[in-house]
Amino acid sequence: MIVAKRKPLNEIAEMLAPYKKVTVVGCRSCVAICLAGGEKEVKMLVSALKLKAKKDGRKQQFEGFVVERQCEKEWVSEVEEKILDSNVTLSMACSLGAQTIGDMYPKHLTFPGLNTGIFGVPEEQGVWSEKCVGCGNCIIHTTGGICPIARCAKSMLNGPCGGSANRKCEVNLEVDCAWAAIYDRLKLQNRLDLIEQLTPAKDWSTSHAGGRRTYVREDAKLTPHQKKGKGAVL
Amino acid sequence: MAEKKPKIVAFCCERHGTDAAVLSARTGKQYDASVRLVQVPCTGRVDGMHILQALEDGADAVFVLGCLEKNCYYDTGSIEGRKRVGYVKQMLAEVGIEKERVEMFNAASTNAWAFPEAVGKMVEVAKKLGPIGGGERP
Amino acid sequence: MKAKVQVVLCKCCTEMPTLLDLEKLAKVAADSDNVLSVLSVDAVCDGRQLAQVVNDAKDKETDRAVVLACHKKDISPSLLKAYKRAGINEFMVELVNIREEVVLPHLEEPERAQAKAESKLKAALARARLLAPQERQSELMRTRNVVVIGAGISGQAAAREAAKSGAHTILIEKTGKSLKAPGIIMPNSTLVASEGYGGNFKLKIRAGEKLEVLEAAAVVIATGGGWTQLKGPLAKAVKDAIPLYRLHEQVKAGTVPKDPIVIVDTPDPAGKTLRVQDFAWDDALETAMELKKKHPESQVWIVFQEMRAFGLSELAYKEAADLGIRFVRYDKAGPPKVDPKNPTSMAVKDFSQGELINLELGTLVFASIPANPDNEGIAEALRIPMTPEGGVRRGSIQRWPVTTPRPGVFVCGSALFPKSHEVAEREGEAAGSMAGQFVKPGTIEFGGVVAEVEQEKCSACLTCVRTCPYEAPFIGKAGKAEIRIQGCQGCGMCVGICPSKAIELHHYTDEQIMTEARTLLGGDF
Amino acid sequence: MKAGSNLEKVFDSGQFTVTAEIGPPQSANPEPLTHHAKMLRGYADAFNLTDNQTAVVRLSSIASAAIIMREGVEPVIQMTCRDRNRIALQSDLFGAAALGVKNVLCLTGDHHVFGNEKAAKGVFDFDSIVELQVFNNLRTSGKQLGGEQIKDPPKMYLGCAENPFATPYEWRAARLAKKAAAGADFCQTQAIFDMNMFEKWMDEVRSRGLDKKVHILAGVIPMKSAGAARYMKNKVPGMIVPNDIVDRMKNAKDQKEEGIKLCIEQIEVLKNMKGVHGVHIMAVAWEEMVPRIVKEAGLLPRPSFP
Repeated sequence: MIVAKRKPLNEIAEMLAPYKKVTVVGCRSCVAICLAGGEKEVKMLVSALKLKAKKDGRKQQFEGFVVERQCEKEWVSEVEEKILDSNVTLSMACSLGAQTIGDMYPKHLTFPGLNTGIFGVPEEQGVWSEKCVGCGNCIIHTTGGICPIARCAKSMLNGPCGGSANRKCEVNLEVDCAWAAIYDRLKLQNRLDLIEQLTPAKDWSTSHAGGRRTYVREDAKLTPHQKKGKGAVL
Repeated sequence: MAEKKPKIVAFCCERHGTDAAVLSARTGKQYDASVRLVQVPCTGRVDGMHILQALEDGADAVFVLGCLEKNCYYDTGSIEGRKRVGYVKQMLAEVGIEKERVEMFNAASTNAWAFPEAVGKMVEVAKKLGPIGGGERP
Repeated sequence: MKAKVQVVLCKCCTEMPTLLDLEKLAKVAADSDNVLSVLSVDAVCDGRQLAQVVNDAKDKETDRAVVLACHKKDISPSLLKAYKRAGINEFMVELVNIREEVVLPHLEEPERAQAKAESKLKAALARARLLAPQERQSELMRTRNVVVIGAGISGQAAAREAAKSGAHTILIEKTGKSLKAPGIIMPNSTLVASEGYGGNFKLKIRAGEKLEVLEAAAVVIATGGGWTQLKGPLAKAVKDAIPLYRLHEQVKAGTVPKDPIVIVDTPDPAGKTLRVQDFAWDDALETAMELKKKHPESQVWIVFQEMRAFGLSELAYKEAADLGIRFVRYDKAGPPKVDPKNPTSMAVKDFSQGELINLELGTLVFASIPANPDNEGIAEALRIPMTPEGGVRRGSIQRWPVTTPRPGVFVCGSALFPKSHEVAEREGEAAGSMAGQFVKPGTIEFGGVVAEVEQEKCSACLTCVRTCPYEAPFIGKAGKAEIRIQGCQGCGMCVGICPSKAIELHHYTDEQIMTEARTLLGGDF
Repeated sequence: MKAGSNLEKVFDSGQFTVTAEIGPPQSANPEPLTHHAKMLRGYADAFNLTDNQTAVVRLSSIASAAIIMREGVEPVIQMTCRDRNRIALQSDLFGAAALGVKNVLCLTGDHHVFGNEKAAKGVFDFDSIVELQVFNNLRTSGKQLGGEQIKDPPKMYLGCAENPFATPYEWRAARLAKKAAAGADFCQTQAIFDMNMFEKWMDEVRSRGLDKKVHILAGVIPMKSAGAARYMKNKVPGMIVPNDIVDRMKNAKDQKEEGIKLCIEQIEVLKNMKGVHGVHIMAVAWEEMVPRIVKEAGLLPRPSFP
């Protein structure tokens, strides 16, 4: 899932300080699960912002809502009135949600309440770790199911660097060395020959390096004939 | 040994598709008996899974017959049908199976020629390509 | 519970006994699992024999039937009714069109036909074992209102005709003009949103400053064309060009338009969206002739790419020519052009003669009617599709030309594409009549072949919501997709596209479809 | 001859090779480089110019190479993948070759979190093994990575680094094998303090026949103090300093002198180790000790080729 975390409250309060009426919109999707922008977080944030405004002597109104998935227009439009009725919307979704609102209402201000970080998995309750960087060309079948692009600080393709000590990463001694993990996994699978093979330079054109990406499933796209109302091609 | 008879599955929508097939019979058209007509309410009901499963179950070719796109009884159903077929064709191509084994046709209920023509084309494809994997028919 | 199947073989199809071995077929049926009774009848559509069939079903206490006969559409109404009387649900009867799928098309291959018939029977049995009874439901319409949007020629005609079936008509008119039509007229009003489904719509209407909610059983869209919008290079070059209806008004009022009068099909002759039907040629011919008759000295030209007049109106071509109206046909390679610096003259290449003609422009008239820009808002409010030209798109011709893809919503006149007065009026009557018939029973029937969501599997991805042409799927309170079965037409598009396979179509489940195909593939023919 | 560098010639002659390091300054002043080049000339066969070592911004290694070459000293430029993508790496290789540089050491690079620009965006388009493959392909077939055929490709003697003391230990020799296959001509190891462990690694290297494919330069560091020993033991990832060495430094009367002595002893051991073709002396910020170490280790005079 997409993992995000709330911006520091001071930063949010400062961002919102000039505006009277603030609509906070959360999301029930990834950010709810990673405890950043679900209904509870939205409610707590609204309370905290109200307290902060009170303490600072600012007259501000805050109201919180949550939509199913903020990255989809249909869900956002459920709270359209609330968004447009405010001076600014604070999105408590990942940046995709915030940008969806922004794109839908370009005149309206939409600010991010979260810092969107990683494609990660919950390792344990309350701990999320990055396991994918969306390079667009998955190779983990050759690396024991462990992604070295995401899990190695240097995205090494040919084994661990010389800084791996005690099977930990030199950059963060709390984090396992991705290549030590790959080595162990391949050893377990009796496929160590895989890391003895030379991996050539990676083609990064499928990643963000190749420019902004759009994935299209032609068979799923609605043809102009299938669209209704305003969505119909004129 | 008798000549191998091809096996063709035709998913026909209940509206123009089936009506066109019925009309062809009523106007005395004859076509290869190999075709197995399976009625679906609309070609939009056809799932790529149905087509692939039919191929797995021994069909040499599968076609889907729906309404004309601009005159579909369910408005956009035959467009959906076409897209499903397109995706299956793409998948077949990716696994190296001739994508012409799967085809979408459209007809109006008054097109008596449409169903026999589709059957003819697919029988030709099936005869040319034989069973998938070249194996004996079960 | 174990299925108890009755198999009925209809001998009616004359070729059947000679081509097929009925006894063998009956034996195949009798030897199959779950079959309690096999019956051969001369003609299942014959009342007495049908009675015999259902009595047999009662006697043998079967709960479903496989009937090998002819096309469903020919026999099903009486057959299903009879079975219903015997307590067998209509969805528990599996009809096999042995006549048109096996006998007639394979007359020359009796052996294969026999094998295919047996296979068809087995497949029908396999499917029959998987059938489940489905209940049809009905709902009272809360009102018999037919709301007509637009009170022009077609709208008034629609209201008149709908009223004849006892519908309460309400005309929503954008302008404040006074009108005569049966029922209520709401001036200065527009439709802004809708919810519900055919039979029970709730329409949100802005009437002047107020927002009102109106109940409606059916809606007729009669928005007409976009009378004031003239876009294209010719309209840009000739600032005082007028639309056809304005010319018509002038002629009626006795005003003499400035000579020479040039009627050209469209202000955008080289444009991409030119369609023959986009021009009210009947009206153009009629107006030109009226003008010429009143003022024989005036010079009238009609410049066109393609012209089509309805029915007997075609006689007007000759009459017009006899009156001295001159026709110039062009094609896209030589469209009429006006130099904006000299807007009093138009150059056009005559398609039939090949020569370049320069026409002096006294009055330039456009025969085309642009699409009404209001259509967009109406289409959005009613969630219906539009044509690329900006008209309302109609439903399948099989559902009649004045329907939209949304049941209970009808459309007529230039809202579809430009029409002449007369055609618009006839269409208005047709749409009004259909709307009237639609509301007449006072109930909506639905159910049977409808989709149903298995909510545990639904991930609320909205794919079904976006794909359904009928607005039947929606996200319910539980945050999962649900099907509004009053709107469900049973096409199964949502079922075929659901990425989680969370939707099933009753009577056409994946299992039913695939079992039938698999059984048929198992046959050797 | 692959590049015809002095280093290559010394290796090829079969003599015990000596290389050392010159750290470029954290400034635009070329003086320290000139000073060290003059001081060290004749005491080693080639000198490594580090590439923003530990991600601390320094005078560029290629520019440093050009500067020390004026003093008649042969450079080995280090090129890390941390700061340059494939375009810049290939371009810089052309540039270095054009300036007359003939040895390049391919490294992935220390992560920038260790340096003085912690907010940087790391590149890591390549890792060192990919870099070796690309550079090797350039010199042998003249083909750029993107496929373009180059007219005058850079002829470089390619080096790599390997750390026998990083985990997983059991795979470290295999990694050297990959580097050899990728085109490495020589390999500088991480500084060695745990001789037993190094010997174990060398066993594996020899059994794979890698010492026949790659010239191995054993890395040594003269330590200034017991504090330095402790620091390397505890803080530098992938470095192993056995307790007895820390104790020996701690108990010494003159810690600096003890450090030099220890280093010389280590070189003596390494000189006699099968498969080790030379030493690489990393006298970080203590370059002036290099002549003494080389001399006392009996490695003078350095060979010269006409």
